[in-house]
Amino acid sequence: MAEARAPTLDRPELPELDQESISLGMWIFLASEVMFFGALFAAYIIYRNAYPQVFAEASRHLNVWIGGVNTGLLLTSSLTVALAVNAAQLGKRKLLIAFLLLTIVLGLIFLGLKGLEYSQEFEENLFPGRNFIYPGPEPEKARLFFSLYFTMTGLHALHMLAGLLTFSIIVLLAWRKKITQENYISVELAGLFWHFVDIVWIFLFPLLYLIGRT
Amino acid sequence: MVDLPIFPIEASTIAIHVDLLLTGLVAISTVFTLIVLVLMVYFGLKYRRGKTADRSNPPLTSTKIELAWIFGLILLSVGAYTWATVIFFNMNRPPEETIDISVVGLQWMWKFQHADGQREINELHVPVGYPVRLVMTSQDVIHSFFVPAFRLKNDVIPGRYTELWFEATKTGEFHLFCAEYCGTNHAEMIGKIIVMDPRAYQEWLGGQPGGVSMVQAGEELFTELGCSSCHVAGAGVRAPTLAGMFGSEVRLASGETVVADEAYIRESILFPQEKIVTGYDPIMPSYQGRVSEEQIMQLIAYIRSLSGETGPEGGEDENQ
Amino acid sequence: MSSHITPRRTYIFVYLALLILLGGTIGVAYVDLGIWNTVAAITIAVVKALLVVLFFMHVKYSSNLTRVYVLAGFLWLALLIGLTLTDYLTRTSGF
Amino acid sequence: MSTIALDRYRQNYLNISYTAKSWLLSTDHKRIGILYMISITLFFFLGGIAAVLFRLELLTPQADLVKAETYNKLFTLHGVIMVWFFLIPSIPSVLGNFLIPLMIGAREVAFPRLNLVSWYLFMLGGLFTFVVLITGGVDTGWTFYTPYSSSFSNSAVVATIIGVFITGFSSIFTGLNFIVTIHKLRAPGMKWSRLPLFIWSHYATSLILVLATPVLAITLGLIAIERVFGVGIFDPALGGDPVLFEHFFWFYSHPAVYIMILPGMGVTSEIIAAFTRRRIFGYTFVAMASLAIAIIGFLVWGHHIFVGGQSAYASAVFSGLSYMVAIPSAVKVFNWTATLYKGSISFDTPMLYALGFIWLFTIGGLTGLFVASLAIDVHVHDTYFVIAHFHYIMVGASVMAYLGGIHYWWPKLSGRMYPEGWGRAAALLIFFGFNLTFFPQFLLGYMGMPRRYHVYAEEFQVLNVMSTAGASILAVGYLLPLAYLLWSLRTGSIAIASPWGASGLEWQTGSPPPMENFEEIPIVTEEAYTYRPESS
Ligand code: HEA
Ligand code: HEA
Ligand code: HEC
Ligand code: CUA
Ligand SMILES: [Cu+2]
Repeated sequence: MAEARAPTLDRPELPELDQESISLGMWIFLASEVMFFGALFAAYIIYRNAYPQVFAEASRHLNVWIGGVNTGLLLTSSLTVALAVNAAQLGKRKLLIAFLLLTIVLGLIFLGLKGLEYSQEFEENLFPGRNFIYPGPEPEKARLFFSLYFTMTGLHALHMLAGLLTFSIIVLLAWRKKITQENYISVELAGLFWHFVDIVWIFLFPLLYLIGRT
Repeated sequence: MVDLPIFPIEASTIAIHVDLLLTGLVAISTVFTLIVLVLMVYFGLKYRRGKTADRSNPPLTSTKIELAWIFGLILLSVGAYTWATVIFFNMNRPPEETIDISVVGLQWMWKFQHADGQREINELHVPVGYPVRLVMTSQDVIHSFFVPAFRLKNDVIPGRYTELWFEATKTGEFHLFCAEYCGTNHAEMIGKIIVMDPRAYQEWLGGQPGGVSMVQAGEELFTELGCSSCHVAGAGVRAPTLAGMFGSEVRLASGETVVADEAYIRESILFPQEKIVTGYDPIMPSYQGRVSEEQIMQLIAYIRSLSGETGPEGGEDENQ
Repeated sequence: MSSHITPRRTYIFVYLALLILLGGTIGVAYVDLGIWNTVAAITIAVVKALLVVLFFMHVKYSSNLTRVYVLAGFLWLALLIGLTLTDYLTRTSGF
Repeated sequence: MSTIALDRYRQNYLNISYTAKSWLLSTDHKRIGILYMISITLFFFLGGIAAVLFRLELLTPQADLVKAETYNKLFTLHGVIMVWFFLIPSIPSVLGNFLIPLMIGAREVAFPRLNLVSWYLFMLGGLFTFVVLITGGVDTGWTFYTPYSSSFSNSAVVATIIGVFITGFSSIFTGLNFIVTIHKLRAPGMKWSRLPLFIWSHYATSLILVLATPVLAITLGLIAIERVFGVGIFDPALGGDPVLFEHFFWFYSHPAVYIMILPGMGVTSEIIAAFTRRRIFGYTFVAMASLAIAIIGFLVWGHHIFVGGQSAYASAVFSGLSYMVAIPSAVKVFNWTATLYKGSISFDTPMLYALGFIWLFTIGGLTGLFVASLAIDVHVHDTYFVIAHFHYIMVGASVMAYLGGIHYWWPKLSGRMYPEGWGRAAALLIFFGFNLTFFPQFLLGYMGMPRRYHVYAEEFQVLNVMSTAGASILAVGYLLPLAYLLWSLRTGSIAIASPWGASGLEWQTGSPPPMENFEEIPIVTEEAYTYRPESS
């Protein structure tokens, strides 16, 4: 047993978790994420219910074009991620890399457009910071709308950044042939995360951009 | 001279109910704590390791027993819950006729204004035996108006009105505490409620430099701020008449109806676009930043008086 | 590692459905339906989310345990919103 | 088995390597448990010192020891540290980490590396908060109520929030890890109906960790965003509602109180079973009660804002639900008591703590019902009555359970026995000091002394002096175990594999366990707690 005192503490035969169990861990994390965004959605519902008119009016100041195109981009990226996972399952390395790169590009365009949109809004002084100027009625409450808008989309964008970073790492790994048909769990997990981010946007888009358009 | 008062004085109509409820809960709790204690000691002695005792066939589980105590407790809980909740709703429902006093909390003092305009800081004079209603708001952070002798408290929240009503049953001076943490001198945001007999109270009111009553002050503001330029019959602008509005149901452009209470009027003044009266244009300007919380309370008092609401003066008429 | 492999065709179909729903949600937003605008927007969003969860995220083929946790997240969100609303919808004064 | 255990040179998780690296980079759940134990002990004494300081201030009605600002920072430090950096991670992260794999017959938790990440996040958040609290300090109270925290306080609110935020993720990862471990890594034959109750209560706790913590993170995050960018979501000046913050805060913080008690209940179940030589009476009901508490516990948060401007109807709903959550708790209390019947009871230190737990939890819980009763809460909200209520549960019950657990599993953790006589003496001293500290606070509260007051009315002094006296005894009481447990590491007698003769897989491997926990994964054929009291 003396040799067992080796400085590495690797224990023998640690159980390999099957893929389902590892995904379960991810799902539990996503349940947690639902609650993380959830509080913001709850705040949104309560304030919109209290000030429906103001929210509708404020929503009209957002750029529905960019919002719509971005939704399309994000949905497409969800497809490419799904296809990437599919490629990984089939062991098609090149295809995997291609789909991931496509996803990253789509994500970057999304963020670029989002940045453009933010800069427009900053110029119109719609950012609810110290220079907030709102042309419509009830600037104070409209400000609440914009606070929610910027927090929710900002948090969403941060999540996208995290996803993109993960995908970049996975591309590198795949490049180095570290991802195989037997071991593609990282792709699967990153994919789950990305789809979750997509789902958040699926709700954000109509709630933020599409009220009061009639 | 250590004297250890351990029970607070009861000085409001509600206090006796709260204390009775407390007694009830203490009784229930004592029973349960004692049952647990006695059983622990008894079993502990009887079945102490090394002692011979009948340990044969120890019961492992019994759905019957479990369900029995679950349902027993549900019944007990429903009883206690109902008792407490009924008292609570009585605490919340003020009688029709009250003496209204407006309260503004700020770091770190209490400001009061009586219907006739008398102002006080950190001291509040009220008559014994009359229901008093406080309409409270805060100018900065959340505070809480707490009078232990009355067994009452309610938070005082910026941007909103909260209420508290009580009927004192004893004359004397009672503690007023701020119970919600509000910053450095939270512990010094304290004061006194001085309960007087009605005659002394009237004298006290008379002796105060009251000057302008809430309603009068409100009326002056109403002209000063230009409300009257719209809300007066014959004004060039079409705006709803405010006479008879208070307490009525107002139909809004959105189709909803709301009851015109203090909060509604406050909102109409600060955020006029939010609830538009049906049939009118949303042209009323916001007065946010132009009126203080105290002034809003005066405006409300005035608008109430237009509805012939006994409101602010009501309590007083009674005293005479 | 063995797990269900969804045919690529399914992904494409789901994607097309998502795009159609996106068109739908934008379109319906410009028609005045009163309160139903909100209902429609939420319903469409829920359907889209379901499609993503079931197909892209493979929940259609997952174990019941995973499904329980998928549901738990949304159920708990509903608790948060629902019970908070018991306050806001019954306030008699203020807010 | 005992032959292995007696061999003190046998390779085990402690002696396998002594380098700092082998501890700081260990992904072994047992070592991580020990890391947590050391860290939370430090935090506990830190929070305790703050308590001693403000208790001394409260000896007299005037401000003499500290200024108002300092006092406010002290109780904030005390609350923040005790809640997030001591009690929430106490039993789950120390004993849970150490024991869950051992109890279910696994070699590790599901995600060992994530487990280590959790500890680093915890320490990062902890040190961050510690530095902030020591250098600048925060004066918002642990509840961070807005608008005070967002617009008025000029203390280091944002930095503290960042610390708590980071630690929140440590909680989430720990919970996630436990859930997957319990689902996926049970030894063959370890059916759900055979799990020790400790596992059940940790499963319930993990659910809360995972589903409630994110709400705290985002809510505090919003306060930070408001302070930094001026983007306010709760600001009343913008038509926002500060009460919404309270809703969100308590949506987390009420379930969080069950994070603090459920693991203690699990420990108590284990100890009661071991020292009565009895299967816990009504096993299924006790197990299900844990889940019921976790779930119903999510539905009662509004009882913290009965006088906070919440609608009276909502208050009535929350009050009713609060009564409901008491029922599974009562089921536990009754079943523990019933387990004593026909047991073979010995009063070793862990058992003293467990019995103390039951009794103090009963008092704390019942006074929880007082404050859940609307009419009473109007009067006692934000008074010392509430302080007494929760210290009865958190200090009286949870800390007792933690200490009981540490004593009970000390032989397993350290391979040594603690001195029994000292153990019993300390347990009694703590029990006595505790009651002297906190019972007078119920009276103070009902008399109307508000909390967070450094100066108070004359008539409250006597009770305050009693409370401070109790706190001093308590301080000595807590120092004792620290001293003799450390001492026992060198001098304690060597522990055998199962010194209490208790059932449970953790007792079937060496003390301390080998690196891989079990030489061979056990196969479970019996239910938990198979004892025969007649035969002992
Ligand atoms: C571990 C921590 C813990 C636990 C387990 C509990 C458990 C409970 N708490 Fe407590 N509570 C706190 C920690 C805790 N609390 C803290 C920290 C605060 C203050 C926060 C702050 O403001 O800073 C607080 C505040 C608090 C309040 C708000 C008070 C106020 O601010 O005005 C309320 C109100 O309802 C409440 C209720 C309850 C109830 C009903 C339970 C129940 O779960 C208790 C159930 C247990 C029993 C009832 C005992 C066993 C039962 C029997 C022996 C049978 C008899 C039973 C019946 C008759 C039904 N708690
Ligand atoms: C896990 C949670 C936990 C624990 C263990 C404790 C432990 C203690 N608490 Fe705690 N307390 C809280 C959680 C906890 N508290 C919370 C959440 C609040 C609310 C904060 C807020 O309002 O924001 C609170 C508030 C609070 C108050 C109210 C302050 C106020 O509102 O003004 C008081 C007053 O007596 C108090 C006392 C004590 C005491 C005496 C102990 C004792 O048990 C501590 C004993 C420990 C020691 C004493 C340390 C060990 C000994 C030494 C280090 C030796 C050195 C000692 C000497 C120099 C004598 N606490
Ligand atoms: C420019 C004209 C104008 C001025 C000045 C004005 N108002 Fe108004 N007010 C209106 C109009 C128009 C409405 C109805 C539409 C609406 O609800 O906004 C109204 C509605 C109201 C209502 C709600 C009435 C109801 O029947 O429900 C109240 C209360 C009120 N105003 C109070 C005031 C007070 C107090 C002031 C001064 C501090 C004031 N108004 C100044 C035009 C004005
Ligand atoms: Cu005002 Cu505390
Ligand atoms: Cu609670």
